Amino acid sequence: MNKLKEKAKELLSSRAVQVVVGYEEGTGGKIRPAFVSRPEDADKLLYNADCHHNLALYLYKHETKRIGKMAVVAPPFVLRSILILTTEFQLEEDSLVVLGVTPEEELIEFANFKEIETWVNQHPIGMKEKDREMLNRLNAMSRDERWQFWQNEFSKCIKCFACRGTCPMCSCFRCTVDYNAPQWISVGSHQLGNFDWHLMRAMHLAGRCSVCGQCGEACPMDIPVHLLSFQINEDIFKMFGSRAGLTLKKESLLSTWKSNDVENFIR
Amino acid sequence: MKIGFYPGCSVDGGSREYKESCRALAKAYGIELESVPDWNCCGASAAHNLNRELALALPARILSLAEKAGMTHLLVPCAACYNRLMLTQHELMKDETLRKNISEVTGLEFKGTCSILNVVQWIQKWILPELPEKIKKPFDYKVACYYGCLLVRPHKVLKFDRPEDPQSLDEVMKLIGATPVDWAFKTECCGAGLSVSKTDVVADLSGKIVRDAVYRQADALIVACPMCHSNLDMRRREINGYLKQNVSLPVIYVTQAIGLALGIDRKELGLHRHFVPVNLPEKAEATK
Amino acid sequence: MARIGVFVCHCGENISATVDCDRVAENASGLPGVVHSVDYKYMCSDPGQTLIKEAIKEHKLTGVVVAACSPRMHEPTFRKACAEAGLNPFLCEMANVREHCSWVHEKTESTTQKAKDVVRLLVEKVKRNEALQPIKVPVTKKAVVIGGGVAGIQASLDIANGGHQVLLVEREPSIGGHMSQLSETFPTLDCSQCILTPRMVEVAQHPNITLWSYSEVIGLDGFIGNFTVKIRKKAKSIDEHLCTGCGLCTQKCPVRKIPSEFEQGLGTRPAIYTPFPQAVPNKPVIDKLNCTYYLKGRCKLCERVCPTQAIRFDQPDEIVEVQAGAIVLATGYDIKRTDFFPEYGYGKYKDVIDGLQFERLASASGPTGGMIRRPSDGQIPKNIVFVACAGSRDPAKGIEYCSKICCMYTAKHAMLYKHKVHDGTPYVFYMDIRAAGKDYDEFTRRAIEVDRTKYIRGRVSRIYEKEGKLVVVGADTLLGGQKVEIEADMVVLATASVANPGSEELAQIVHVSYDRYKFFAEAHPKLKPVETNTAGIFLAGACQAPKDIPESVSAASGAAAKVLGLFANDELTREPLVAVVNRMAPPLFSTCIGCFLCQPVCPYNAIEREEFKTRDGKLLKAVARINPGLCQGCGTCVALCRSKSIDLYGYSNKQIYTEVSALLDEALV
Amino acid sequence: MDQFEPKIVAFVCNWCTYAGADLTGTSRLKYAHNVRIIRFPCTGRIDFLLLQQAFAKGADGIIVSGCHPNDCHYTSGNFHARRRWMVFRQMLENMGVEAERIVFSWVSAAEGAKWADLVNETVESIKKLGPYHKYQDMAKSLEEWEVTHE
Amino acid sequence: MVDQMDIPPSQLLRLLQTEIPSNDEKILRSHTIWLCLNCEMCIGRCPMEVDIPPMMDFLRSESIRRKMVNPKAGNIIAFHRSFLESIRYTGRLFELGLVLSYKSKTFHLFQDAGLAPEMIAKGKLGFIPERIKKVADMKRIFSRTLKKGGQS
Repeated sequence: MNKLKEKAKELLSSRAVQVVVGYEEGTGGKIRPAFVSRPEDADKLLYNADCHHNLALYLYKHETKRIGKMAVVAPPFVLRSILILTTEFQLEEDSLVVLGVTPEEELIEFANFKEIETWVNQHPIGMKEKDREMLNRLNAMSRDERWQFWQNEFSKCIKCFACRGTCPMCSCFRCTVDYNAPQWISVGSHQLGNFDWHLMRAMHLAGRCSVCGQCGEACPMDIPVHLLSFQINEDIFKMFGSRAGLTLKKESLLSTWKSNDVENFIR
Repeated sequence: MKIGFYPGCSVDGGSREYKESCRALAKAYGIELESVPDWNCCGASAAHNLNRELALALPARILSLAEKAGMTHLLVPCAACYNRLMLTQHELMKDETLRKNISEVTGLEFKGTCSILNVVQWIQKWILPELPEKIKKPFDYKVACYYGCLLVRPHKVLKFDRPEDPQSLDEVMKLIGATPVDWAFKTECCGAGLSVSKTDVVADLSGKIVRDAVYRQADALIVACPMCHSNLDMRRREINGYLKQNVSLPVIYVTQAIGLALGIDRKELGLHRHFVPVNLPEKAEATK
Repeated sequence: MARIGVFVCHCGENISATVDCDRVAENASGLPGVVHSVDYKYMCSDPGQTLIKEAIKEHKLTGVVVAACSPRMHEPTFRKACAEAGLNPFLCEMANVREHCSWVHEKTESTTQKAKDVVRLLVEKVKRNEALQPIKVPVTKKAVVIGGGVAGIQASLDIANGGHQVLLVEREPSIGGHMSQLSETFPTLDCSQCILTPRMVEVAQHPNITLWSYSEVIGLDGFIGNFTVKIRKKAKSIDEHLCTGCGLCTQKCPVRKIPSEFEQGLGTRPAIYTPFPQAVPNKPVIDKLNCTYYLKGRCKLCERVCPTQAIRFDQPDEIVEVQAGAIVLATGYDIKRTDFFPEYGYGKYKDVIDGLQFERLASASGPTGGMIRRPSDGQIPKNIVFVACAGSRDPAKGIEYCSKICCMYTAKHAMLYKHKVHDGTPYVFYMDIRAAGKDYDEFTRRAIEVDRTKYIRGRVSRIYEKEGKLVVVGADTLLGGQKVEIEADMVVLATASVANPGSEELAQIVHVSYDRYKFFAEAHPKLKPVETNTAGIFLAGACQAPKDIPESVSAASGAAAKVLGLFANDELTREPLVAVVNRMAPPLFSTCIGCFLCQPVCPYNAIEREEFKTRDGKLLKAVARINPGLCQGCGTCVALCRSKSIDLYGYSNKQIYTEVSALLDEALV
Repeated sequence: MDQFEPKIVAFVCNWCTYAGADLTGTSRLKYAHNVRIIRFPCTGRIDFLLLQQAFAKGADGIIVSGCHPNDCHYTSGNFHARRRWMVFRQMLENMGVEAERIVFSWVSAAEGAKWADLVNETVESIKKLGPYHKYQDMAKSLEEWEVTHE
Repeated sequence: MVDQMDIPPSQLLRLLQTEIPSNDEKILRSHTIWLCLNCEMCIGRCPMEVDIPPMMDFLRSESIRRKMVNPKAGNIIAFHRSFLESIRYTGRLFELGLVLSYKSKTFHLFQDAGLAPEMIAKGKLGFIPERIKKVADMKRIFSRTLKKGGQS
């Protein structure tokens, strides 16, 4: 990953960007997001399979924006997130340098977002083996078992909203759950409140999820919330043949329609 | 350079001059025409009249053999065979079960990977590019290009040229120095299938074609189909009978015309085999 | 604190027969916030309404629920009553206990219970209703009519005579459209120009009409009553104020061989020209693509001969913005022209022409002075074949629909021909004769019986040229498909009517929808034939679908009537049931984060981008804003918005959420 | 209660289904009384959270109905709704919710009879399924929580 | 061609549309279906792109199956059969053989008498039929297709 470090140095020393958002090794060898603004610090940047944080999260936050122009280390799921956020007017192309990193840990530079669009379309993201297994398990279950499964999982939820906090697509600063007139979703972390929350969140991400799985990673109670998004993502692909984060077209699955959408349940 | 070749019965037999001229042309370009191993008759106009499955199975075998021989392109000079092969490929590709049944009948797998070329497509793809510099003797004649039925129809399947007032042959002819006449019978039917069994009909249909070509002062009829050729050439006696006049208008294969322009020997092009002698006025020699 | 009044109607027996009305009223009186609750035989009757009005005053009601019939029936009635009593009409709701209850259930306890529930539901809702003021938008009482054919002319005149300003924009140098090209018109055979030109002159002279010829609409902003139309006035290269239209320049211009658009290529025109003698405005334009000066930098002959020095070679295109309250689209139609039918040799044989070309041949002002002469050699055709449905009703090669006007004009053509060439024989190949219209079938019969036109039912399979003749090969299906061969001197194809080239672009510019054939789409195929889905934009004539002259004119007058209706008010009042994006103090401005996913959702392009900037113009935030003039209140954006930043007046999140909760708060049944 | 009477909430659009239900009335067609109708301007306005809320509040079944495709008063609201329901319904399935308790339908202003049938069939099917205890039990957690958090 | 036909194609289709058995029979007994050359002109010109040629193919085999062949079509079928026989046994068309067998079928012994010699003179006719190697394939194909429906 020396290429990455050099590139970062170059960008910083040439003042092309003011900060490089990337990954570094934190305490106890845990990977954490890094914000490098001095060329000499660029050496701590790294990229490997353990880098799961979705750095797209920081690209539109005032805190980082304030520092100035950004470069971001972008594994495929970040690339997709960038496209989604762009279509939702949360990112401007010219305020961002994208340092793509492939699963093979190679650096790819993009002249513009169009190139990103092309690249992500040529490089599908495979699901982690354990996630794939979990989904298979869930699909194998009877519906009541599924209901039971999620009831158990949600019973652990403490409504800490880490899942929301770590997701770049949760770009609203006032979430529906913070809305009290009406109180769409009960604030308390009880069965109903938790269920409503996770269902609502999954719906709001439907057709917008870059399947990074970070929400699951972030959950302190180890609830596999990401599976809800992963599953619907697969279903959506089956139903509409589309996946999120593959286009720069300014439209999202649920903000558009086709007269020939095919369902089998409306009488 | 090697490409697949399916002569078909008449081109291999009664109309062998067509095959000869194709090969001559290929030779001049260093192209090797590799016949489909152990090819069979495509069923032509007979099979589909009596039995659909048979009409599909016969061509299917040919195509399967071509695929097996690893042919990516298959030149089919005979318009009738071309039409049958294209239709078969089309039918089988759009219907999974039918494909299975037919493979079961032929006992050969069918993938539909081989792209079928009619003679004009072949010429456009491989002959035209270097044509201008190769021309020794411009084919400076007025020609009536006769496409017949099976080269351009049904358009939905063949997707070649345009079904009405097609131009591809005319374009080729222009390139070798000929002047195509604008005439009315480019795509009218000559009566092909009934050549033997209803000769009177053939005389009528083909007669009209020849008559118009003569009226447009064409020096020659240009064809790309052995059926058309045999009707317009071998059946000239009946035609003359129908027209009540003796018409000496020669009927020349597109490949022969190009061959002449390239200065290939008449015999090699099989011109001596025609019923209606091919004696084009000498002016061509002059314009050398 | 809410003070709600509940009024339960018996509707004679209609409700009370199965619903225990007084118990419903009694039950309602126990609901929190309800201060007054009564039942009455006929609430919608005058005494019934008075009952409500008095209660409002007496009990200082802040909300009213009328439990009666469907709101689709009487909501306006009761809201009006409330307004008269000084209560904001939008604080009145109706509980549907008739159509949805008493009429569909037997007399049982649960039926009454249902009525109670529905009342409770609406009491809860009405508590959360807001006093809404109807939206008032000012109306700019000026119409822009796009297209100066007969439809555009009619619409302009009707609006202008209604006393309002009209700007008529025409792409060509003169108004008149296709109708000015026609020789005579069916079914009366009166000369087209004789009836049209007076109207054209009227347009030119009308004090309320401004005519911009040689101009095109290139942009449209705003909404009903308040449009801004951007128009390009193409440079005519003459000073219209100085030009007297003497025509000297057009006579002297050395470039003469340009095929005339007006003559359909059968005649020629110079580079500086007026399309035809009766053109309006009757002042020439210079065709820059063909003018020697613009091509080679030399000539300027016109400049030298012009007695008033009106020529302006350096004149630039002008782009002007115009305010308007309504738009009328009257861009008309065109006919299929390319050689889409190779077997007919159209575009290959000179003497195979289309209907419009024949009109020019038959027109007294045409290139042949009204003599029918074939283009190739000027001979008078003795045998002429007309082919109907040349491309129409032909999914394979042409278009699927019926072009509607061809049957009639083909019959007309045959007649005109016969009247001019007495010893000639007209043939017509047709699939069906569609002559539905006043005096239309009589007309086609006349073509057959009086003028002896040979009608052959069948299609032409091909046409080829032989010995100077056009051999037309076809079938006569009435003779069992017998083959027909006609050696014609000339063939006229009634080619399909299609949408005008550029109609798609225009539709996108002005945001109106169009059908799969690129014709503009009406708002409702039956009940809103001249409206579009964009309020304030109307359709006139053949830009909506193939139409003949009378239809175009009536459609134009229809559109004009709509415009006049709109202009009858100084302000537009619209139900305030529209969506809004919330606003709050800086630096937030709104909970909207400006993802604009709502934009593609809106069918009315009502969602705009509002930008908040610092004094020095730095963008602080961009959020969605809903244009109340355009919003129709469907609320799809509301349901879509993740941050719940959009709400809908009349169906607000609060109201509906409470309805759902209230319904199920108590046990049903 | 001896016989189970399901609670059914109907979310309908104002222009087609609400009018259709009016027609059922004017044609005096009878149907089960269990349904309570909530009027929306358009199916596009129906937020999926409202369906969650209905179940949470104890509904055993839900009817969602609007204009047939291409008949939407607002031209495309029902198309948006259709997509939303395609995804939402799948989501419910994935989370183990008994999605068939939500009946989606197109009922036009002319289909008074269809509305009656729709309600009757829905009531029947929900009666077969019985009360939605699973969801309702989950919902109880709210009251308990509210009590403990007074 | 139409002028040779006893029922023009358009009427033939109309008869089909009526779905009246007697009309169906009329079609199957017609000369038309045998005269159609599958020149595909019809579909080329038909505004509704009605694909007549395959229908004709079907009608022909149906007419044979139901034994309703128009007597005038004897020659035509005879020719087609000779043709198929020729390839059934050799895999390829043996023209001389074809002509001979056709004549034996139709007793048109002298038709085209002049043609053959000239063809031979011009080296257009071979005397020995060409055989493909795997004639077995032909047997297989013919037996498996002809056993179902349209007996040739």
